[in-house]
Formats: sequence, structure tokens, C-alpha cells
Amino acid sequence: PKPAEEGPADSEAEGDVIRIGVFEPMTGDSAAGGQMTWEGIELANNLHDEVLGKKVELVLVDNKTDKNEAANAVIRLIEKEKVVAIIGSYGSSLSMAAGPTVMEEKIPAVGCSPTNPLVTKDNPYYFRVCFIDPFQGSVMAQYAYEDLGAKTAVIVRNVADAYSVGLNNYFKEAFIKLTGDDEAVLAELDYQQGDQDFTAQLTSIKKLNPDVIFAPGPYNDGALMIKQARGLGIDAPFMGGDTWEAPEFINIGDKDVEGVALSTHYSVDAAPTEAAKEFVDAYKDKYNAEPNAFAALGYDAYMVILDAIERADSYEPTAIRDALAKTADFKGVTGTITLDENGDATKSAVILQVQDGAFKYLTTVEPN
Amino acid sequence: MALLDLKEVTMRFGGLTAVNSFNLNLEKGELVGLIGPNGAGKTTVFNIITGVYRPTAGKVYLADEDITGFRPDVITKRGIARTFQNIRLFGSLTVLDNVLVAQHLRLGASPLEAVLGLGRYWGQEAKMHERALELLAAVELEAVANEQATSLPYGQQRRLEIARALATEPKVLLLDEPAAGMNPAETVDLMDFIQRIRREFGLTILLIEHQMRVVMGICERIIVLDYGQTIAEGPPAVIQRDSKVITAYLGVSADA
Amino acid sequence: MLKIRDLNVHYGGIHALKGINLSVPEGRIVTLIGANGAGKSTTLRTVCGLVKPSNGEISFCGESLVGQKTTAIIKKGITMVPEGRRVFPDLTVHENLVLGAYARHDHKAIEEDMERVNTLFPRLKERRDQLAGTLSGGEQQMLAVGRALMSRPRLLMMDEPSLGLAPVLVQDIFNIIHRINNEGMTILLIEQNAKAALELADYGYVLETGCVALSGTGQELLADDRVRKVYLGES
Amino acid sequence: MTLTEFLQHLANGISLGSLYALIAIGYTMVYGIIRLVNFAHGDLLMVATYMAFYGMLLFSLPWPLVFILAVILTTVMGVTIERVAYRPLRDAPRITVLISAIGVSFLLQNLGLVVFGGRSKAFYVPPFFATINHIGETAVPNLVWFIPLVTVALLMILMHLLYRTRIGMAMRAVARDLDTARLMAIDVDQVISFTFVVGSSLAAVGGLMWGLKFPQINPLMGAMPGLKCFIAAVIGGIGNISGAVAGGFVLGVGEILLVAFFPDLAGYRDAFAFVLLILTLLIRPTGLLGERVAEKV
Amino acid sequence: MDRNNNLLYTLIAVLVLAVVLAWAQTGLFGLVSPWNPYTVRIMNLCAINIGLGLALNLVNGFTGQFSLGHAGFMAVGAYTVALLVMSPAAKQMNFFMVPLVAPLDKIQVPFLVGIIMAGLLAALFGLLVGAPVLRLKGDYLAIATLGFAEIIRVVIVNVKGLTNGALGLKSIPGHTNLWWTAAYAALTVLLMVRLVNSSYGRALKAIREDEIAAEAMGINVFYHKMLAFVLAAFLAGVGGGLQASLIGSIDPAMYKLPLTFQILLMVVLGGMGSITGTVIAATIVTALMEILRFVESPLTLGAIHLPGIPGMRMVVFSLLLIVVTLFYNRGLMGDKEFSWDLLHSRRQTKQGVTQ
Ligand SMILES: Nc1ncnc2c1ncn2[C@@H]1O[C@H](COP(=O)(O)OP(=O)(O)OP(=O)(O)O)[C@@H](O)[C@H]1O
Ligand SMILES: Nc1ncnc2c1ncn2[C@@H]1O[C@H](COP(=O)(O)OP(=O)(O)OP(=O)(O)O)[C@@H](O)[C@H]1O
Ligand SMILES: [Mg+2]
Ligand SMILES: [Mg+2]
Repeated sequence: PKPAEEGPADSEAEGDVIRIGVFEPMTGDSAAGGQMTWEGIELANNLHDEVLGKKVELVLVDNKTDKNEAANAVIRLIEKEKVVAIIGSYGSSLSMAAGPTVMEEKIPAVGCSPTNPLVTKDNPYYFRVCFIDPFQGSVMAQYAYEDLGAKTAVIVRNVADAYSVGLNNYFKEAFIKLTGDDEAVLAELDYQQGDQDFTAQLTSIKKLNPDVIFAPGPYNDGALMIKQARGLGIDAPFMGGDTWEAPEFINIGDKDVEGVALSTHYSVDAAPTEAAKEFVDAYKDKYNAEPNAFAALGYDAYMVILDAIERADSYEPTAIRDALAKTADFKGVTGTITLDENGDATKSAVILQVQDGAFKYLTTVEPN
Repeated sequence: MALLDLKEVTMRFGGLTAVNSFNLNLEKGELVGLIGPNGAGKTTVFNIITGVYRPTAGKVYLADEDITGFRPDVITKRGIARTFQNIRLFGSLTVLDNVLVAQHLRLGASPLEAVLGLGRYWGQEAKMHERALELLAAVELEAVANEQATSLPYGQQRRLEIARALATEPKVLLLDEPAAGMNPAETVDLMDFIQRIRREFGLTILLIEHQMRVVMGICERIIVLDYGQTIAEGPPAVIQRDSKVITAYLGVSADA
Repeated sequence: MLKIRDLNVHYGGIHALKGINLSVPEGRIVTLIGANGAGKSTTLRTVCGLVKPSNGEISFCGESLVGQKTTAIIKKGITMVPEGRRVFPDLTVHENLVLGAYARHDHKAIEEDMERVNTLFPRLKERRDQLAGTLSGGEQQMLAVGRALMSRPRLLMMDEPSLGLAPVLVQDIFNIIHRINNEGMTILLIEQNAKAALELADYGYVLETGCVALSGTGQELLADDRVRKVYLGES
Repeated sequence: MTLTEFLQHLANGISLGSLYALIAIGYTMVYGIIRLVNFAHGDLLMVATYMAFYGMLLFSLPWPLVFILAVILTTVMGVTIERVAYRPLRDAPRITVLISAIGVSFLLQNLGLVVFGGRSKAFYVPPFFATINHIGETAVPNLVWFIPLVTVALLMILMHLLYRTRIGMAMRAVARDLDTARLMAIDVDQVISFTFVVGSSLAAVGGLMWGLKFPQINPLMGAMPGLKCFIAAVIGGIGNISGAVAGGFVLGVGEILLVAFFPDLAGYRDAFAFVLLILTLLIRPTGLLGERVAEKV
Repeated sequence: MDRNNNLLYTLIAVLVLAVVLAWAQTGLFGLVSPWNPYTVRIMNLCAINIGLGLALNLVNGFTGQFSLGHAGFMAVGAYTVALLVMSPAAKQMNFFMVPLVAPLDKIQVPFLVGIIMAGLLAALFGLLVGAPVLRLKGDYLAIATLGFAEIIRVVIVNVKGLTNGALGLKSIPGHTNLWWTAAYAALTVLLMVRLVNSSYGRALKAIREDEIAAEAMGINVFYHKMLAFVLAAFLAGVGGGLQASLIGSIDPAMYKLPLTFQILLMVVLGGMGSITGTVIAATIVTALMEILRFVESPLTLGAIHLPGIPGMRMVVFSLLLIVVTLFYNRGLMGDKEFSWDLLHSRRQTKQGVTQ
């Protein structure tokens, strides 16, 4: 990292307001994810709207779940809205579309939930507050092998979803390593974006009789799949990733998702940070619902930027970038965040299980 | 040797036999009428000759070449052109363009030459224009050359259809009810017109028409179809007096 | 019965009818003749409400038709045999005929009319269940006329009913027109076959480029020099 | 593959196929009459499920009543769409109407995203439908026979409507020639409105069935069934109602059996639908049961 | 108005455009570009969309064949450019799950070669797709081409060793700039103008008007449809390639049906069969998507403060789309074209009136 360019601290800001840009999919296929994330970011801004004595204003730009628009959105934020930092976006591919621009224009960006390793790779201006898929995959493999005593697994993945494909891949690698059995993953079954009927895949799984089924993907796909599996008489435990941590997962899956385990970023029940308590209360207050992982990550992304501005003691984007790169032991909602040399968060994961119609904290897995 | 020769042509649609073992011999330069009651199969014969339908049985020969089952555009290239019973102009194109389109089949230049405006394309395009204007002059439509085809009155549309067919440089011209919808004065003009183009372009013509004044007036030979079969054939004077034709088609007081 | 006053119709920029006046008395046959594009079809289409006039008045038995929906106009007892047949190609011949009586509910009388049409056009009876789209041009024309008769109109308007028909059928059509007129139906007829039309008609109008150029009884027009020259092709 | 397994796959396929069929009928119906690929049809499914969802959530009404209300309200919506976005384009080129339909579809989806939010919500499934029967080792939820039953019943009603009633004949006439239909004293606007009544209520019923079978709803949920069922309609021969049902079953059973027999190809499932579609069209250009009126020259 | 003058006008217009582009892209004679990268980016998109729209118009508007396969050909072009132009190192970084098949993992070619290959490969796909489906008509053709586009996308998702599947490709070198996109748009316009006014263009229009009559006039209908279809695929491939290099990353989800719809609506809004119309509509729609963002930002009118409603832009866009189709149901231009004579004659008549 190069030294921050010198200059008056408020050179970028007009008057006593600074702006942070947000680009998220508010429409299109990933609208749900974008909307959840935005709730958290907005909430954070409501609670903490000042830094170094200036008011922080959020500028949200919809990227329509479209890479073209995502690229337009960030350059608009930079050139037209004069933002000093950017948050976004749900969906690794949308974040990657913004990558070259933030690098060229030297404005730091912080992703909330894009877990694909490529997002931050070779891009000194891109950061993220979530862990990445290799870690999450190994966490669940470890849980399956050690806690469930599973020797065999079946993977179900949404081939059109980078998250689902990536996470499954890392799970597979880790699980094979743990069991020492190249055949431990009995089958990798695919489905397509938009499929709602998984009975064909599940009927084949029934025959394989695996110890565990790993099926990360959108929570609605997961809940439906588990319902259909139980209907077909499949008893094997299901496991998923952080996307499943949404109250709707339980609403849709109802009794059928009882016992399902998933990895995610935090839990209020697990030695909650101060920030987590504040966030959960405020969220419940505002939305009258349990918060989800994406809102929490949105919240953290915002707070990490504010922290960096404070530490940089400057509104200058490159200064903020340098401070961001040095983020260490930041107490966020989703745990203690340290950004590594790639700009990825090194932090613990928690494993939750659905019990009595709610997510219950099982255990925390520290990064190794 | 006949120029156009149909041998035992049969066309069935499901259970319906529209054309039944039909034979036709068209000598070069002839003007032959094809008449018969509605639904007798006249238009179907045209469709078979021009390749729109593939006959269930039988063969079509053009100058001794078997053209049965050839694609319509190939048949047109071999020298058979037609007009349609229900006018089928290229509606939103200009009158001139309609005639130019019909010369496209003789264009030698490739699309690349056309786009780049290379070599022989310009010469060919200029020739096409020249010829199109000649043809329009022949059918007295040069004044409306830049009008949209559908904006023409019916009679002019009929003439444009003929001009368009002529532009393909046919040896044989098939006309399907060219006088339909024309008033008597226009019909008289049309008769003159048909005879004129036949002379000028050295055409062999097969004509379907219900207006007896036209058929009896200009055809040398008439073939009468009924239920897909030839029921009479001969010069107009004979046909007019044929009792079978009178009952099936002409009616008692047929005045030409 | 039908009165048209100062009717003007525009298609976009084209002034198709330029102040037409004509009337069709009850029980008569009135014919419209004129060159292609003179505006004959437009006149009929305007009466039926398929084309909206720019101004002018159309009244039927004293009631104004301007601005009324086609459906309402047909229900008053006007029917048209459209130019170019316009049968419903993927309905059977029989269904086409039944549709002709769509506005009627007197089943018995409909049955009678069906019989009548079938006697007038035996060919239609033969092809009762064939799809109308596969009929020959002439057959379709018969169907269109038959279909119009099925509505038992008070005023029947026909747009070139003999178009594309074999001579024997042209005679038939004119006979039929004559017959249904004798049964009391009023008829407004467009024909290219001006001679036959004028011989049949009580009264005729000659249209030229959107205007009424001449009018008179059939006999008067038949005797008129210009008509003889231009529309009858006599020299 | 054991026989039990095969039977299970077959049951799964029939269940999915009948749902496709049900929705495909609505597509075919509207297309058959006004030759419009009503892209908003899929989104009407979504509207119906949300009506039911909020009906139960906000007004706590009993589900049968809510379902009926949802069907009625969706129908009103469908007719309104026709009125506002399609009727003024009656004489416009067909592609313009298609663009208008795409616009309506975009509008419904995006309005849904703004009003309902993008997150998937749980759809209430009455206990009756959730009950699962086991025949031997084959699991057969009640829905598996219920949906085909509804589909077949609606098919029969529609066939009767189209081919045995006056309005049905009028619909088929309007399908081909508006002006001439008007000359038959047919009120064209009314007939087309009626077509949308039928089409939209079919969409609503299809949507509710979809919700019962896959109990999660979101504003974009209509897109996939919309496309799949349209494919089914085309495979069967668009415009032909029995064809839509046949196409639905072929597609549903085909998809399931593809994944069952070739698990490695599961990722190609959507492609399968289109391959099936294209093959059908190439072999029978107007679909399995499509009308074949050769153009008369 | 004589020919020479028109030619002169056109030359002047092209020259002015070139100067403006140069200024926008790189600055001119020490004058910095008055447009920021945001505006330049939108200009790039406009130019790409003009080319894409014209390609679709060639098939849909001029030949009358309803094709919905554009996104598929764009995808082919985009992946071709990405795989040919990316450095081996970048490829290795992308293909971390399943390695890229040899010899693609070693190849790197200049951008121009990549772009041309993109067009050619897309054209080849056009040929393969067109051969079976162009025998279909109307809506059947539309759904079959749509199907092929989806099949292409699904294959891209699944053939991970070639395309990296759902993960997509990142770090595609950003060669695309205004020079490239403007050249693409301009050449496409030129090509279209020359083609549709040639004998081949008349043949295409004849097919649109009446296929049976066209065939009876000796036009090989299939060959000509194919000509239009393959040419459109070529142009779509090039456009897709330029777009990929502009964004810098691609993935299969980009090439879904809505992408085709977006191009289609530019064509229809501009007017089917109007080159001018497509140029205008592509520019307006592309710019409008950005301009409309104001409806989502918070609004303060005096004392009233309206919070921004995320997602409203697309609602407003859909509404506008419907309203415009209702009022301009033949598109902005119908099938008319811009010409200098048009401007000139208007001026003349004005003068005529005042005199
Ligand atoms: N594509 C088709 N499918 C089914 N039947 C057809 C088809 N084309 C023609 N026919 C039938 O074949 C018969 C002959 O039709 P054709 O059009 O050849 O008659 P035509 O002699 O030209 O009559 P017109 O003088 O009335 O035009 C008719 O009974 C018609 O119904
Ligand atoms: N839909 C239309 N749009 C534009 N112009 C039209 C339309 N219909 C008719 N016209 C024009 O209006 C004028 C009158 O046409 P109309 O069809 O009434 O003539 P017609 O006397 O019935 O002729 P024909 O003997 O050919 O049937 C013509 O110049 C015609 O080109
Ligand atoms: Mg005929
Ligand atoms: Mg007329």
C-alpha cells in the first residue's frame, strides 16, 4: 500500500456532508438479497450518521442484478455523486463488474456478502466484511464429519449460481480430506436457477442413502428442497450456508427444516458483541422481525468504513482505502473483523441449527 | 415438343381430390384458357406448376426437364412466372421496388459486392432500374413508380402484378383471374394488354378467368376443368357450344 | 330506409369520400357502380360503422347510425357481405353460417334459414364440415353470401358478390338477389358487372373518386352515354 | 432403477406436468384468440398468490374464501390490463402489442418488488394438501392427484365453452378476423374481455396451485413457470387447448425422467425443455396437436 | 437537392462526430474531455446498443422474421473475446475450480482479432441455429430462437472447462473505448444503409411483405433469411465482445431473455424497419435508464421531504414503455428514415410560406 496523499481532511467533501455510495440489486433476480442488505446499511446510517463531525449521507443506486448496470452504477456514484467510499454488492458477479472501475478511480469499495474469492483478488480497492467460501466450506465439512459423524455426503447445487457452485466445491474438497475417502461425496447433483421441483434429484438421493446432504443456495430453494425430501421419506440431515439464515427459511420449510444446520456469520446467542446487541434491537424495532445475515453484513460494511475514516482522520478516498486495509479486530455485528492482505475478512463462523422453529446457536468455528 | 407439359397430375388434400390425372400440353407461343366452376382445381394446377404444392402423383416438365417438386424460386428461375388470384404485392414497397425485386433472381453480384458497391453490382443495378422503368412504361404505371403498392387502385395493382411477373423474364406466364374486380372498360383494356405483352415478350400464356368475354376473346384454345378433371378442350367456338361445359359452367344464357 | 347525407371519410391523409348523398328506399335494389378505388366499399364500411366518418349523416329508418358500434348497427337489421369474401378460415362452413345468425335467438327460424341457404348453395351443404379456409375462391363467396342471409337482414349490402364466380354462378347470384328482393329484402349492391347490376336495380349511383357523378334509375343509367362507354365497355 | 423408484419419478412427473398443463391452457387460450403471447400471464400467477397471502395475513380469512377472492381479483386485474394496455393497440402491429405485454410484465414484477419486497415468503398450505399418502413405497401427496383433477376438469369445461357455446364460436371468429366478426354483430371488445376473464382466472388458479405445490412466493416467481408453460403450450400446438395439456404433461414428465435417468444432465434441464420444443417444431411445425391450415394460395 | 451536397453534409457530420469522439475519449489540443468517465461510459453503451439494435432490426424489421435469439449470439461473442484476449495468467486465476482446456489456456490474441473471431463464431452459431429454425414462421420462430439462446446459455453454465460455468470470467482486458464502439456503430449503420438499399435489401423486404409472392418472384427465401440472420448474429457477436471488454467481467446470467427484450424494445420503439429509428431509440433508452435514476433519490420540495423508493426506476421505466407503445404504436420513426432532403425540404416549404 502506498502512502496516503496529503491534503486537507475535508478536500473531497462539500460542506459538512460526506457521501457513501451503495450499489445493490434492488430489482431483478437478486432483488431479495439487495433489499436485505440495504436494510442493514440504512439502519447503520440511521444509528451512526456522523463521522469526524460530518454528517454521512448514503446514496443508493440500483444495479438491477445486471453487470452492465452495476458498472454504470459505481461510476455514477464516483463521478456524479462524489462518494468517498462504496458499499456493495450482493452477488459476487455484480461486485466484480464494479471492480475495474473502483480500482481505476481509486475509490475504496467494501462488499457485504460476495463470498467468491475472485472479488477482491488483485484489486487493492476492494474489501469485504464476510469470510470467503473456502473457509465456509471447510467449516461445514468439519461439522459434518466431526459433529454428525458423517462418512458420506451428497451435494446438491444450483449450477447457475456462482455461490452455490463455489461453496459446494470447497465443501467437497474439505470433506474428502477429512474422511480420507475419495468417494465420500456420493454424488453432485445439479439443478437450474428457477427450478422448484427437486423430486427427481431427491428420488435418486434416496437410493444413495447419504449420511448428510449439503445444498447451499438461495434459502427458498433450500426450504423447498428439504420439504420435498421429507415428503419422499428422506431422513438424512441437510446442511447449508449463510444464505439460509433468513426467518423465511423457517417459515417456508416449517416443521420439515427442523434440525437443519447451517454456517453463518454471527449469532446473537454466541457471546454477542455490543454492536450485535445494538443492531438486533434496532432491527427488531424498525422491521418488527428477526434480522438476517445480509442485513448484519450490510451494517458491518458501513461501520467498517466509518471506522476507517476515523482512523484515517480523512475523507480522502485513498486514505480511507489505506485505513481499511489496516482494519484489525474491529468489533462488528458479525464478529471480530480483520481484513487480510487480499482485503478479505478473517473472522469466525458460527453454526446454527433450526430448533423449535428458530435458529439456535450451536458452535463457533475460528479461522485457522 | 411442348414447352410446358403436365402428365397425369393428381393432387389430393386429405380425402378431397382437387386435381385428378390432369394432362396439359402448352406449345411455345400459345395462349390457352383454363376455365371451370369454382373449386374445380384451376388454381391448384397453377400451384402445382409453380412448385407451391408438390403433386400427389404425376410429373411436370418444362422444355423436357422434369421440374416436379422443385422449389418455387427455382421454377421461377427456369422461366415460369405467375400472378395470384388474391393480389399478393409487396404492399409497403413502392411500385418500382416491386418490379426491381422480381429482377433480383437474375442478379449476379454477391451480397458483399452489393454492400461495398463493388464491380459489376452498380452496372447491374442500373440495368435493373432501366428495365423496371421500361416494364412500368409497358403497363402504364411509370407515373406512379414511387407510390406505395397498396395505395394503387385495384386495376393498377393487377397490372403491377403482371409487370412484376414479367420482370422475372419468364417463358411461360400463368395469370390467375386477372380481370377479377375490373369493370368492363378496364377488362377490354386488359385484353389488349395481354395480347400486347404476349407479342412483345414472346410469351406462352396460361390464363384462368371467369369473364367469358376475356377467355373467348383472346384464347386460342380452352381447357375446361370440373372436379379436377378435364371435361372439354378445344377452340372457344367449340367450347361455347359444348353441352357439358354449358351445364357445368357457363349456364344457359351464357353471353360472351 | 337508408339515407346518407354529405358523408365525408378520410383515411389518414386520403380523402376517400367527398360529401356523398344517397338513399335506399325500402324494398328496393340500389346499386353503386364506379371505377376501382372510387369509394364504393368505403361507403358500405362506413354505414356498418367499421370506418368512422369525418362528418355527415347516415340514418336507417330515421335513426342515426353515426357513432354507433358495428354490433348495434347490425342488430338494427343491416348486414354486409364484405369485399373479398372474408370467411372465417378455421371455422367450418357450418359454423360460419351459424355465426351469421349470431345476433338472433329464434332457433326455429334459424333452422329454416339454414335450409334455405343450403338449397341456394348445394355446394355449401356438400362441404358442411370442411374448414372454410380451404374452400376455393368461388365457394368462399357463396359462403359469405349465405352467411349474410343467415342474419335475416332488413337491408343487405353486398360488396361485389360476383367477384371470382363462374358465369353460371354469377347468374345464380343475380337470381338470388332478385329472389330475396322479391321476398321483401332491401338491397344495396356494389358491382363491377355494371350491366347486370343496373338491369336488376331500381336505382343506381355512379361514384367517381369519392363523389356521386351520376344517379338515376337503372334504365336511365343503362341508356346514358358515358355509362355505356366507361362502365359497360361499349364503344 | 427399481420399479418403485420409477413409479415415484412418474408420480413426480405427472404432478409437475399437470401443473404446467394448467398454466399452459391459459396461455394458449389468450394466444388462440388474439394471437398475443401474453407475457404478463406468468406474472398474474404471482399476483394471485400474493392476494391469497395477504388475504390470509391481513384479514385472517379462511383459505377457501381467500382463494376464491384471489381468483376474482386477479381476473379483474387481467381484464383491466387488457383494457388499458392491449385494447388501444388493436390495430397496431402485433409486435407492438407484444412489447406492451412485456412492459406490463416488467411493471408487475417491479411493482411487486417495491410493494411486496423481494424476499421469498412462505405460502400457506392447508393441511389437506400437505397430507402425504404412501402407496407402497411411493409417496403421493394429495396435491399429486388434486392438480391433475383440476386440470382435467378445467380442460373439459373449456372445450365445452369453446366448441359448444355461442360465445366460444364468437371467440374463434374473433380470433381470425375482427372486422368480419363485428359484421356478425359480435361485440369484439366484449369477447376479448371475456377471453381475458377466462385466461386470467386460469392464471390465478394456476398460481394458487403453484403456491400450494411450491409454497414460497416472490415477485419474480411468475417468470419461470411463465416461460416453461409457454413452451408447453407451443409443444402442444399453441392455440389448441388439448395440445396445451398434452404439452404440459410431456414437458413435466420429460423433465423429471431426464433428471432421473441422466442425473449428470440435471444442469441442462432448461435446455431440455427447449430442445424438446425445437425438435417438436421441426418435426411438426405447429406443435403436437396444432391446427394445420395450409395457407391457400 | 443534389447528390453531391448530401454527400458533403454526411462527410461533415461524420467529421464533426469524429472530433467530438476524440475529444470525449482523450481530450483534444490540450482541452480535457468535457465528459467524465461516467458520461463516456454511457456513450459507449449507446454506441454498442445502436449496433446491437440495428442487427436485430435487420432480422425483425427488414426481413420480418421474429427472432429472439440475440442474447445467445452476444454470449458467444463475449466468451470468445474473453477467452482469446485474456492473458494466460488471468485465465489461470479465473479457472481455479476446473482448469481451462488446452490450448485456450495459453492463447492470447490482439483485441481486433478477438473481436473479429467473436463475430465469426457468433455467425457460425447463427448458421447452425438458422438452418433448422428459419423454416419456422412468426411466433414459432420467435420461441425457437429464444430457445436456442437459452440453450447456449445453459451450455455455458455447464461446460465449466471452457467457460468457468456460473462463476463467470473476470479481468477481461478493457480495450473497449469510444473509438471501438463508435466504429462499431458507424460501420453497422453504413452496412445497414448499403444493404437495405441494395437489391438484397429489397429481396429481404419482399420476404417480409409476402413470403409466398417473394418465392414466386424467384427469390431463394431460405438463403436470404439466412443471410440476414447470420449477418445479425455476426454483429451481435461483435457487440457482445465489445460489451464484455467494456465491463471487464462476464457470466452466463447476463445473457438471459431480458437482454434480448431490452434490445427488441429499442428496435420496436424506434420503428421496425427504420435505421434512424433504432439509432434514436437505442440512444434514448440507454440514456433514459440512467436519467430515470432521479426517481429513486430522495426528493426535497420546499418543506416536503420524500424519501427515495428503491426500485421505482424500473416501475417508471415499465410505465413509460407501455405509454410510449400506446401512443407511438409504429415506433418513433415508423419505417421512415432520416435524410438531408427531409431537413432541406422542410426549410424550403417554410421559405415558401413566408415568401
Ligand atoms: N391447401 C388446401 N387444403 C385443402 N383443400 C384445398 C387446398 N387448396 C385447395 N383445396 C381445395 O381444392 C379444390 C380446388 O381449389 P382451387 O382453388 O384450385 O379451385 P379453383 O378452380 O381455382 O376455384 P376458383 O375459381 O373459385 O378460384 C377446392 O375444393 C378447395 O377447397
Ligand atoms: N384502409 C385504408 N387505408 C387507406 N386508404 C384506403 C383504405 N381503404 C381504402 N382506401 C382508399 O380509399 C379510396 C376508396 O377505396 P374503396 O375501397 O372504397 O374503393 P372501391 O370503390 O370499393 O374500389 P374497388 O372497386 O377496388 O373495391 C381508395 O383510394 C383507396 O386506396
Ligand atoms: Mg382459383
Ligand atoms: Mg371495393
